[in-house]
Order: sequence, then C-alpha cells, then structure tokens
Amino acid sequence: MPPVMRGESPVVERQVGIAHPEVDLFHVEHLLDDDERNKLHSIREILSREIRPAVGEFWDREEFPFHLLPVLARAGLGNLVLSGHSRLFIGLVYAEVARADISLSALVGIHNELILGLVHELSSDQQKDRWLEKLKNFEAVGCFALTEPEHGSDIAGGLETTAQRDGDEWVITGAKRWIGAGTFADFAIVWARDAADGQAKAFLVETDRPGFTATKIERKMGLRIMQNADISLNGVRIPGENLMPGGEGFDAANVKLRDSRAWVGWQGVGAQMAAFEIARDYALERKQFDRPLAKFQLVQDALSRMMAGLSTSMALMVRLVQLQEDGGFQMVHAALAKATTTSSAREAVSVARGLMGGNGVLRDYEISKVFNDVEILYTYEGTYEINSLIVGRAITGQSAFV
Amino acid sequence: MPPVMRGESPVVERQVGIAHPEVDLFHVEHLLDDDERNKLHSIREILSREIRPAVGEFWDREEFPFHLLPVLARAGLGNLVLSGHSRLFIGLVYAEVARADISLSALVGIHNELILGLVHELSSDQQKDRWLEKLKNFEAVGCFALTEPEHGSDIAGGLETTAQRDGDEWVITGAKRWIGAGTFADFAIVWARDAADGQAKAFLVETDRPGFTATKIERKMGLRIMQNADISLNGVRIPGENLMPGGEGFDAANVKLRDSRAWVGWQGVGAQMAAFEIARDYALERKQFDRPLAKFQLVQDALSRMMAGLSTSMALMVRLVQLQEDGGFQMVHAALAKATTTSSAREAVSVARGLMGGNGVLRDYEISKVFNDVEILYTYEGTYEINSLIVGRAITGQSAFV
Amino acid sequence: MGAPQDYRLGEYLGTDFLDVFSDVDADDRAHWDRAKQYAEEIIPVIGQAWDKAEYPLHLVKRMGELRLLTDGLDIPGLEPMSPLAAGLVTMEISRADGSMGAAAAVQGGLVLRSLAFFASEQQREKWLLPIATAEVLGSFALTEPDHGSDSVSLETTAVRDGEEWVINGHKRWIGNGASGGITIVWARNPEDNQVKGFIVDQETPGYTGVPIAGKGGIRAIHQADITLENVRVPADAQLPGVTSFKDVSKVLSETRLSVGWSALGHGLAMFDAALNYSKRRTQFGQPLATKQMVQERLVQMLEELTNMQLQCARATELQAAGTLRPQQASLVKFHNTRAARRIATIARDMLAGNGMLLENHVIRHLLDVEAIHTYEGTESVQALILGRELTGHSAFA
Amino acid sequence: MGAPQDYRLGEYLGTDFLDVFSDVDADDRAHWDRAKQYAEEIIPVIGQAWDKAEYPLHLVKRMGELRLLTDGLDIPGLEPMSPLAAGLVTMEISRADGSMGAAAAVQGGLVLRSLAFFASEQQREKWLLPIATAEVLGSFALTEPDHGSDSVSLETTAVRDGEEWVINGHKRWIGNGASGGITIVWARNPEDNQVKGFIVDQETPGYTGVPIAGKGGIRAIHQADITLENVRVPADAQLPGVTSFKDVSKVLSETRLSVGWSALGHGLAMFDAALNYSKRRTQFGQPLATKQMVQERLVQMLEELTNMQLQCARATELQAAGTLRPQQASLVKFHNTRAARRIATIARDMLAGNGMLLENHVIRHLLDVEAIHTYEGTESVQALILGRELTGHSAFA
Repeated sequence: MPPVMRGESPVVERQVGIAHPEVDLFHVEHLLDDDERNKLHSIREILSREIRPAVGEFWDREEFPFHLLPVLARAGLGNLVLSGHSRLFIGLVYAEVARADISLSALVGIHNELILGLVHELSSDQQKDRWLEKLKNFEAVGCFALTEPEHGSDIAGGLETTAQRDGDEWVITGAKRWIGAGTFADFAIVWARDAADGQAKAFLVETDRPGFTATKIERKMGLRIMQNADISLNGVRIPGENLMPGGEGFDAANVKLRDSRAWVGWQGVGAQMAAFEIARDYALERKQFDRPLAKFQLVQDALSRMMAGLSTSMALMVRLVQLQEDGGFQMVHAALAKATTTSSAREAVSVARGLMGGNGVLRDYEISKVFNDVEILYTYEGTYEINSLIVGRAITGQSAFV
Repeated sequence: MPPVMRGESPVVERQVGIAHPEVDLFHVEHLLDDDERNKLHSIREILSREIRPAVGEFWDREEFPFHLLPVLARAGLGNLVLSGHSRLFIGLVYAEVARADISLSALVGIHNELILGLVHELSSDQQKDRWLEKLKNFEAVGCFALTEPEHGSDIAGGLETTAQRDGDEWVITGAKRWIGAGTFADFAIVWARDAADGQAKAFLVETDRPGFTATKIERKMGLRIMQNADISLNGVRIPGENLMPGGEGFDAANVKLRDSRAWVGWQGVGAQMAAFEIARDYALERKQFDRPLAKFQLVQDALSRMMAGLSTSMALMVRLVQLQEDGGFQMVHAALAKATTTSSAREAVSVARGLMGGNGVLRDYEISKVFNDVEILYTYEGTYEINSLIVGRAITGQSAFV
Repeated sequence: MGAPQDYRLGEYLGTDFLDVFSDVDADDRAHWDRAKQYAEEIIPVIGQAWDKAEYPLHLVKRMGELRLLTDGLDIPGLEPMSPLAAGLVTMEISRADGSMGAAAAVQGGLVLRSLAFFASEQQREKWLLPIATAEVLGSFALTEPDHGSDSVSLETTAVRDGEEWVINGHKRWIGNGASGGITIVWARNPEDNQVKGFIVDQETPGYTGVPIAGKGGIRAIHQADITLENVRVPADAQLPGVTSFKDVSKVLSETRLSVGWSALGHGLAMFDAALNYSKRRTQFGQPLATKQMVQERLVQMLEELTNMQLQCARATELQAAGTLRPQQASLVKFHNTRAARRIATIARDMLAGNGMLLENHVIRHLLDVEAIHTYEGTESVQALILGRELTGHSAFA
Repeated sequence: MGAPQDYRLGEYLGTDFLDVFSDVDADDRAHWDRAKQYAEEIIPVIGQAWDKAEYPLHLVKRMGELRLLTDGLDIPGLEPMSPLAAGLVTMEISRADGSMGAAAAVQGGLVLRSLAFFASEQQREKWLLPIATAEVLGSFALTEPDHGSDSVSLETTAVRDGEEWVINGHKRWIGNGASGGITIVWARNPEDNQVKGFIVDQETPGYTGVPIAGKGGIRAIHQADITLENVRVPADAQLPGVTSFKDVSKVLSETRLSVGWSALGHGLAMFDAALNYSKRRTQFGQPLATKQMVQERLVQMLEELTNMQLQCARATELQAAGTLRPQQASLVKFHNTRAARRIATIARDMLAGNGMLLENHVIRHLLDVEAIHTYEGTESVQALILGRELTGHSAFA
C-alpha cells in the first residue's frame, strides 16, 4: 500500500455514495466571504501539494526543512495577523497548516501570535525597521524565550533569568528551555527579571551576541521538525533600546499567551482533520474478511466519534473567534478551548491508530507522526490541568493552583 | 440545607470574584437581536419562577401538572415554530425549558416540532381550523404515534399497524408504544401501513374514538412527568379526510424526525445548563475540611469539564441552526448533534451527582431528577448507536445497520 | 399485538469468565447457595417495594432465617462463615437488590460487628443472636448532618448523669434507624472528649427517627434522620470495649471491603441482564447480540466485571490471611463502585427505553449503585485517601 | 542554572498495591530476580538503541545467558520455570523495554515453543539449547502482507520436490527475520492444502529479509519483510509434529497470555516513572505529588495497574492448573493492552514536555504499547472474538 502522505482524500473522491467527503461536515468555511474562502482553498492546495508530502523525512531525522520557508511565505503564512484578515480566516488557516504538519504550524503560530505581534506592538522603531518586513517573508525568524528549566506553567512566579542595567546596556544572565526555533532564530524575545525593580521585562536579544548559546533538545518524540532549544544566557550584553518598552510586567505577555492559546485550539482542530481523513481513507481502502473496514459497525462508530470531536471543536473555535472580534474574548475562553480541542485531538489519534492496527505505528502511514505531535499539543501552552484550573477559577471565583 | 429547586443561581450572584456567573460562558445569546434576547430572558424568568419550583412533586408521583399548561402557553411555548422566530431563539428556548424540566421540554418539543408542524403542513383545512389555534395555546395537545412494541429504531422497516380503507372510512388496527402525552392527548398522529398499497401513511385519530385505548406506562424512572402510553388501536374507524394527505410514505416523517432530533440536541444543552448550575451552587455552598468544595482542585476539574461539554454543545447547536436556516441542514447533522450533546449531558449529570455525595440521590437536590431524565434523552430519538451509524453512513458511504 | 415482551432479565447467568470463583470449597458454597436462593426469592418482588419506597421488613427477617447476616463473624450458636463466603453472600444479596444489601450491611456488617467487638458478656448474650437472625433490627448511628466524610468531628454528646447517660444530637442517613429495634449511637463525651458507643432502644423517650423521603436510590430501605433529645440510657447500655473514635474506624474499616462485594453484585446483575436482553431483543430481524457495537459493549462490561471479581477475590484472600490493610480495602471499594457505574451506563443504554422501566431491573441497580458510590465520601475524597497513601502527601486542604 | 534535572524515572518501585505477588515462592523468585537484574542493566542504555532503530543483539544474547528465554518450557539441561515465573520474567523484560520484550517473545515464546512442540528428536537436539540460550537467533514467519488478523489464509506455499521442499511467498513483521539465524517458516502445501512448518537457515539462497524502516514503536528490534523465492530446504527441515494450521494456533494461543504480562510490565514502568516524577518535580514550590489532580491521576493509574496484575495472576493460576481456555487468555491480553494504553496517556501527560523525551522512558513505553496493542488484530477484531464467545453469534462479517 502506498504511503498516505497528502492533504487530500483521493480515495474518498473515488467513492460513490459518500454524502460528506469533506472533513468540514458543518460547512464552517461558508462563514467566510468568497475572497477569504478562495484564499483558504489556495493555501490548502499549497500545503497539501508542497508541504505535507515533504515533511515526513525531516520529522524522522529531527531536522528542519529550511527550503520550505519560502513556500510558507508564498502562501502568506509569514504575515497573517497584520494582514487585515478575519480571525476566522486566520484560524482556519492555522488548522490547515496543522493538518499538513503540526511542527510547522507551531512555527507559523508562534511567529504570528507571539513574535510578529510583539515586535509590531512593543519594539522600537529601529527594531521594527530592522525586522518587520523580513519576518513577514520568513527571511527572519524570532523565538519566544519565556519558559525556564525548573518552571513550567508557574513561570510568572518563578522567573530566574535576570537583567542588570549597566550604563547604556543590559546584561542578561539565565537559562531558558524548550524554546521553539531557538536553534536557528535570528533573535529571541527574552523575558527576564530586572534586578533593580524585580519586574519581569522583555528584551530583544540577537542570537549572535557573545554569551548566547542555544543547544538543540534531542530525542524528542513529537514535533520533531520544530527545533526546541536549551538557551543559555551568560552575561549577554544588549543595548538599552533592546528593552521592549511596552513589555514591562507580564500584562503584555498574558495578552499574547491568551491569543496563542487560542491558536493552539485551532491546531487541535487541524490535528483532528488529519486524523479523521487518514483513518477514513484507510478504512475505505483496507479490506478485512473481504469487505472494506468502513463497513464494520465498530469502525463507523470510531469514525463517527472522531467526526463529533472535530465538529464540536470547530464550532467552539468559531464562537471563540467571534468573541475575539467582538472584544469579549478572555483567558478563560482560550483555556477552555485549548484544553478541549487538544484533548479531543488526543482521543482522535488514539482511535485512528488503533483502527489501523500494526500499520498505525509505521511512519509511512502518517498517523504515527500525527499521534506523536498531538501529545505535545496537549501539553504545551498549559497542560490540561492548568487550563482546567484557569477555567475553574473563572467559574467559581476560587483559585486552586497551589 | 434548603432544596435547590430553581432556575437561577442566587448563590453565585452573592459571591464576589466569579468572573463568569452565567452558564453561557461563550455568550451565545448575544447572537440574538435585542428583541429576541429580551424575550428569552422573560421566558427564562417564567420558567425559573413558575415551572421549575413546581414540578418536583409531580415528577415524584409520575403525574402531569395540567395546571402548568397555561403557564407554558403564556410564555409562548405553544407556538414557537410558526411564530417567525429565528431558529437560534427557538433552540435557546428549548434549552431553557429543558433546564427547568426535561419532561415538559419533551412536551414542548414534540408539540412544536412534530404536532404543530405536521398539522400545519399536512392536514386538511377542516382539521386545521379545528385544532391549530387550540394547539398554539395548549388548549389542545396531540401525540405522535410512530413507535411500536417490537420495533424501536428500525420502525421504518417494521410498521405493523395497518389501515384498511372501507368506503369513506379508514379502519386502523395495531399497537403503539412509548407515545408521549398519549394518555391525555386530544388526538394522535398515527403511522400505519395502508393494506392496499403497503405504504406508510399518517392519520389523525381523535383519542375518543371507539377502539382507541391508551394505557400509561408505569414505573418509568426518567421523564416521570411525561406520560408515555401503550396505545391499542382496535379497529378504530376514522373518516377519510383524517388521512393526512401530504403524509404518505416516510419522507414527511423523516423531515420531522430530523428536526425533532435537532430539538433533542437543544435538550442536551439545557440539561447541561441545569447540571452545571446545580453542581456549582452546591460546590460553593457546601464546606468540607473547612473550605468550600469549590476550592478543591478536583471539584474545579469536574466543573471545568462540565463547562467544556456545555460550551461545545452550545457552539455546535449554534452552527446547526445556522445550517437549518441556510438550507444545508441534513439528518447527519441532527444525528451527530443529538448523540453528542446528550452524551455530554450524561457525563455532566454523572459528574455532578458524584460531586454531591449522598445528597446527590435525594430528590430535594434536583440533580437526581435531572440525572434520571437525561438517561432518556440519551436514548430516545435514536440511541447513541443508531445516530452513530447514521453519521457513519454519511461519512463512509457504507451502511452498517444490519 | 399484545403485552410488551418480558425479556426475563433477572435470569441468573452467574458470569465468571475468568473462573475466579470456580474453586470455592463446599462450606463456602453452602452459604453462597443459600444467598442465591434468597436472591431468586426476592428478585420478582423487590421492584414494587423500591418503587413505593416501602421497606419490606419480612425480607430482612428472611435474610436472618437464611443465616445470611453474620458477615463472617463468629457468632456462638451459628455456623461459621469464612470471609470469602461472607463476600459471596454480600454479592448475591446486592445482585438481587441494593436496599436489602444495605440492610444486611447495617444489620450484620455494622451492628453485629460492633456488638461482637465491643459488647460486654451480658450484652452479647442478650443481643448477638437476635441481631444475627434479624429477630431484632439494629441500626448504626454515626453520620451527622454536617459531617459527611470527616465523621471524626462528632457533635452528638453523651453526658454522664448518675447511673445514666444523657444523649443529645442529630444523626442522618441511618439505615434501620426508624424500624423499632435498637440503635448503636456514637457520641462524644465532653468530659474526656472521647467517642463512646451506646445501645439505645428506639422506643426510648427523646429518640425520634424519621425516614428520609425522596431518595433516588436504595429506596426499599428506610434511612432515618434521627433526633436525640435528652435520651437517657442506663450505664450498662454503654459498649465497654469502645475507648475512642479509633474503635469506630475499626468497624468501618472491616466493612469497607463488603462495599466492593456489593458493587460486584450490582455489576453482575446488570451484566447478566444486558446479556439476556441482547440475546432476546431483536432489531432489524436479528438479535441485538449479532451487532458489532453490542458485542463490543458487552466485552467492555465483561472487562469491568472481571476486574471487580478479581479485586474482591484477592482482597478477601488477604483478609483471610489477616494481612489486609485498610487502604487496600479502600482501593477495592473505590474501584468497584466506579466500575459498577461504568457497567450501569452501558447496560442501561443497551436496553434503550426498556432500560428505564423498573420491571427490567437495570435502572434500579444503576440508581442503587449511585447510592453506594459515595459511601465514605465522594469520589474525590476517596481518591485523595488513596493518593495520600501513594505519595505520602496529604492534599485534602 | 545548569543541565536539566535528571528525575531518575527508571528507578524501580515495584508497585504492587494489592500484594498480588507478595507470596511468590523462592524458585519463582529466583527467576524473577534474574529478570530484574537484566532490567537494571538495560534501562540506562536501551533508549539510545530505540532512538536509532538499532537492534542490540548483545542484549538479546544477554537474556539467553541469564536464562530468561525459556518461557516456562521444559528444556533439557536448563532449570525448570513455572508459568508464574515465566510471566514475571516477561513482565520485567517489558518493564525495561518493549523491543527486548518482543525479542524474548519471538525467541522463547514462539520459536522455542514451536521446536519443543513439533520438532523431531534430532531437531530438538540440534536447536533447543542454542535457541534457549540465544546462541542462535530464531524467528517465526507466519504473518503475510495481506493477512493480518485472518492469518489462517496463508498464501506462502511449500511444494515437495524429491528430497527437498521448495518454498515461495512473502512474510511481514517478522522479528529476528533478518538477523542471521534460523526462521520457522509456515507454508501451505498445495497438494494436501495443509499448513506445514520448516526450519529455514536465513543464509539459504532465495531467502531475503529486510528490516522494516520507520517504525514508531519497538524500534530496538528489527522486524523483517521476508521474501522466499524458490527457497530449497531438505526434507528433514520440516517439523514432523505439525499437521495443520491448528498446530500453529496452539502456539499462538499458548503465548497470548504473555502479551498480557508484557502490557503489565509497560504499565508498571510508566506508573513508577510517573510516581517518581510526581515526587521529584516541583511546581509552585511544591512537589507535584501534593496536588489533588495529580494524586487523582496516580490513583486512576493504580487501579488500572492493579487490575492488570490480578488478571495476569489469575489466568496464570489457571494455566498452571491446565484449565486456561484460549478466550480467557484473550480477555487478559485485550484488557491489559487497553489498560496499558490508558496508563500511558495519563503518565505521559503528567510529565508534560519532559514526557516527550526518550531519556525519561515513558514515551518509549507508550509507543511500544501501541505496537503490542494490536498484536493478533485490531481492538475491534479482538472485541468481536470475545463477543462471539459471550453471545454465541459471530459478527465479523
């Protein structure tokens, strides 16, 4: 059987009698205007033809496919958030990128939701001139350096990296962990505690400065294309203007973390799209006891559950982007959506893999890759537990983190 | 502790620091226009003050509270589908009725989605004149007699009730089971197979005709307010005009069953609203180890899961009503939504009850009633399995019912 | 056309897929068989009592007649019963009905045990046999309205006044607490601040027991709200063996495992009912049992049921060997009531609308399981008890 | 600042909450201890091999040296091993690593068993000891590319040609199939249409084995795609004891239970890792183990783990008594791989990002469990096998 490494469902298209070959059962994309819907289709086309078939071997080797950055740029993925598009369009694009590859969708998401936005909103004019256009075309890449080795979700209370003012310069010392794209980024947005006032602040640190070292985290079993780094900052000196002026305290970060959590919600949708179509294609192609697997009640039940998870996840995200545009969007919505769509994705890949038997563990069948990647979706930007407690606090008025 | 038998959350309102005291976390009702939103609020008010506190004892005794029918009529619930309201409004009203009482919401749903619609669309002018206005005010009630004792979801293939033309009359013989409101309805819409052509047809049968007997099904542990009947039709004679002319074959029934399945989806939402608010109130009131239950991580986790199920169910139903209005609505959407929101409701009541300990089995605490009622939601209008296979067929093109 | 089909869902199948109880010895089997006989007797009639929330005292007495109430205790004059036999008896009673299971747990598990452990010679002579044979109904009054899981903080008081004790307080959820027999009342003596136990005749002035109404589970046993208002009992009504709350804990701890056995009984009843139904109910012209999704659900239930059987069997082996730790019993109890809940949701659904009717048994068991699921605290509290044992950290507050 | 913390998640805790294996006798314990020793040896190094998809043959041979491969078979010259000891050994090997577990299952479970059951005296003399001690690696070539669960329809053929057999066909997923040793090839003879077994030297012309690349689980064992193109073997390479496919089924059936033991080993590894992590990882200034949600998840895993232990123990008792039915073994296998999967999802998540790193072990076990979860068919097929047993109706097609 040929590898199933693509973004379409030729199997499904060949079949007669399937009332709903598409994965968008509730026709969410019809909520877009024609222009955006056409654009979404053309992005899907690029992703399914040029990205999805190309990434498997890089994933396998834990390498980053640098030659695909211009393709992403051509699809317009370097500049989604400053482009004036609707939030629904941007969300559906995030889902499509995740459907093609979850590592690259992490890159695209961090790039848009954290880097591009922060540089645009918080950095000096000089820095904007230097980076903004390059970022939009993926000629430059930034990374977001917040998490530290001994602090996961409790980072706000535990920032150990320090920034010391020394004349016109800042001297930054500390360690960061799990920093996506940290191995090849041109600059890092580093969060550090100002030794003078104890406040957390953001600094734009070029990665070629002396004392800045990034080491790739190896033998990571999910998002293997995304290069996560351990970053060591050993008395790194940066000019005073590299302090991102709007970035004092965690307020700015929290806004961004809220938005990026919503983006992970869309990744959860995209992962389910991938899992569903892989499983359905397999069920239609594979025969057992002389009939297609798809004719088994138990297989239909599995596919139907996957479709239910996917449809509810999409519907929830639709409502979320409406709140984003209406101004009613809060952290509790992002937390609930992130936890929900990623746990639904986790169930979907587990079901899909089980349905595919032994083939489900072969990289050739792609579900193996999606399965591993989803584990990270479920965990990053706050584990299920943390997000659950964020929601719990909002609906009970009681904090139960500690 | 006082019984918690109401439709509001005074406990929540008294608390400070709860960012989201309402159950509609994603502000779905803001999608209504002002007029409909105000109307929704006033219906909620009536339900929470006049219906919800009054139904418990009737549920307990398996009796129907006839004195509440005028209240339902005053709230406009006798005529939702012919009133020109948006589908979203009607859906949210269904949810509110279910939040107050699931049995009455079954009555309201069947009344609107099956009876009112079918009489309006399919019956003769004479029948319309006789019944329509009375129905709109709940001065008359109809029942929908399709299911038979030995045929649950496979009814289309197994109709055993027969209709024999005899001169100007029809003679109907057979048995029906589980017919909601069958014990007190003024007429029944009876589905029978025409002995001449073998086609399934609908007949309007007045319940006072000789040979028509309805026996209440006793010792039913859910929806105890709704009176389900075993109906026996023993050579019941009706005039020829009582054949509902548009009602030949199952096409008409299928359209209605699709719509009514969507209504059950809204009931699933309403049940979750009730379960969530009951559990949250309890968690805020009840102390253990000298602090409110709501401060327990595990309780927050439980409430947070309930809120996730509720929010996704609502979001899905919002998308569904959009499809209903755009014309893209199909049985697969209704089946997926019904199965999803009711299974989510089932989880919610199970969690809520567990959280309430021994009190959760006392009728005084209301969750006991909701718990039992939800069991029936999960089962009627197609069990989870049947709906799953309807979805499975649509997304695989393979039928696996038999 | 005709009456709805009777699917005979109470028919005994005795599913034991992994032969967990295949080698039960003859002595144990004799007890077990009497319990099965009892189950056959009450299954056809108990639904009616449950429906009306009536407490059929003759069915409790019948357990006494059949010697089903000794719960593994050595009672002079009655045949001995091993822990395994006691477990199997508990399982069978609950397989028939959870209310009778609760009655047995109170009468044999708690009251008889309290007497066997703490009573004076004179008290033993007077009460052991009548309680063991259910000639007198007994109740165990520990739980109070404001103290669910943290029952250590008893508010009921017992004050010494000359040759009498004067008892004041409230109790809740007390099975048999309003049935005309005796009540073991647990109260705190304000002088030494220790908990003591008393045998109180329910006819004593100041003792009022009112059955709790509106229960959604185990409806066929009365559980009472009890008010004790200056209830005076003679000094020799005190149980001499009790010195502190630890003694109460010992009784609770010894009976915890039987909740696991009860859950197993419910699980067995519901599984057998679902299997019977799947074979007898037809849809699309074939038995439900021919459907893939139905088979898969039966297998899921079978897994749960088998685990419950194994947990009971192993813990009871440890109990017989005298090495069972309380936390091990807690695990069995926690696991089995959760597993029974999962079986319940599958079985009830498999019966569709028929599953909501009391005549088909499953809904009664489902609701009874809800009642025992939170014995000794909500699921969360139980998880934290086990979690403390596992991690060494207390996370209650 | 410094290197990321080492949480020492491979540290052995040997969780056995219900004392399921507390009374293992000395003989069995000796085998068990050797297996534990092996586990300690390989845990620090196996992740590297898994990562690179390299097959560390010396670690397979080491199992032979430690006499861990006889899987309860009586092999002349080696100490006997009870079914319980064999199970415990399987558990420990998989607790260390699933690839080595798979290697042991092939070498001891399938190949040695095939020889012990069906080989001639001469064949036994030649092969039993070398296989049991892993001096020679063996493989078991049954599965074919187009036949997963319905392996009864073998397409590989063996045709008699004078004093030789000529074998043609394809095999897939064959552990040790490209490791330079021998392969037991199962093929159909077109003349009598019966399945026969052959001992084939992997050096024989026409035999080609290519390790399957790109596996996402049990990466530290090579499983081969095998092509047999006019492979000629002498008449005495045929296993004389095999007369039909039923004999193959007997081997599979005898080894089914050991998949349950393997799943238990994985579950134990992941549970212990999660418990270690919860105590050593701090968040908000306290160990994770102090958090309610963490404790609740540990208890959920404990329930699953305990059930797995009980299922293995009871089925192995039945096996030792000679009364184990194949469907009972199927239940244990079905239950335990599913339970291991549930433990895996909880444990992996509890470690958050650290859970994705091979150095922390859990992700390797999670992925290995995925591989064994569908041994002998997808979950659906396995459920239908059990469903048929329960209901008497076949629902496969």
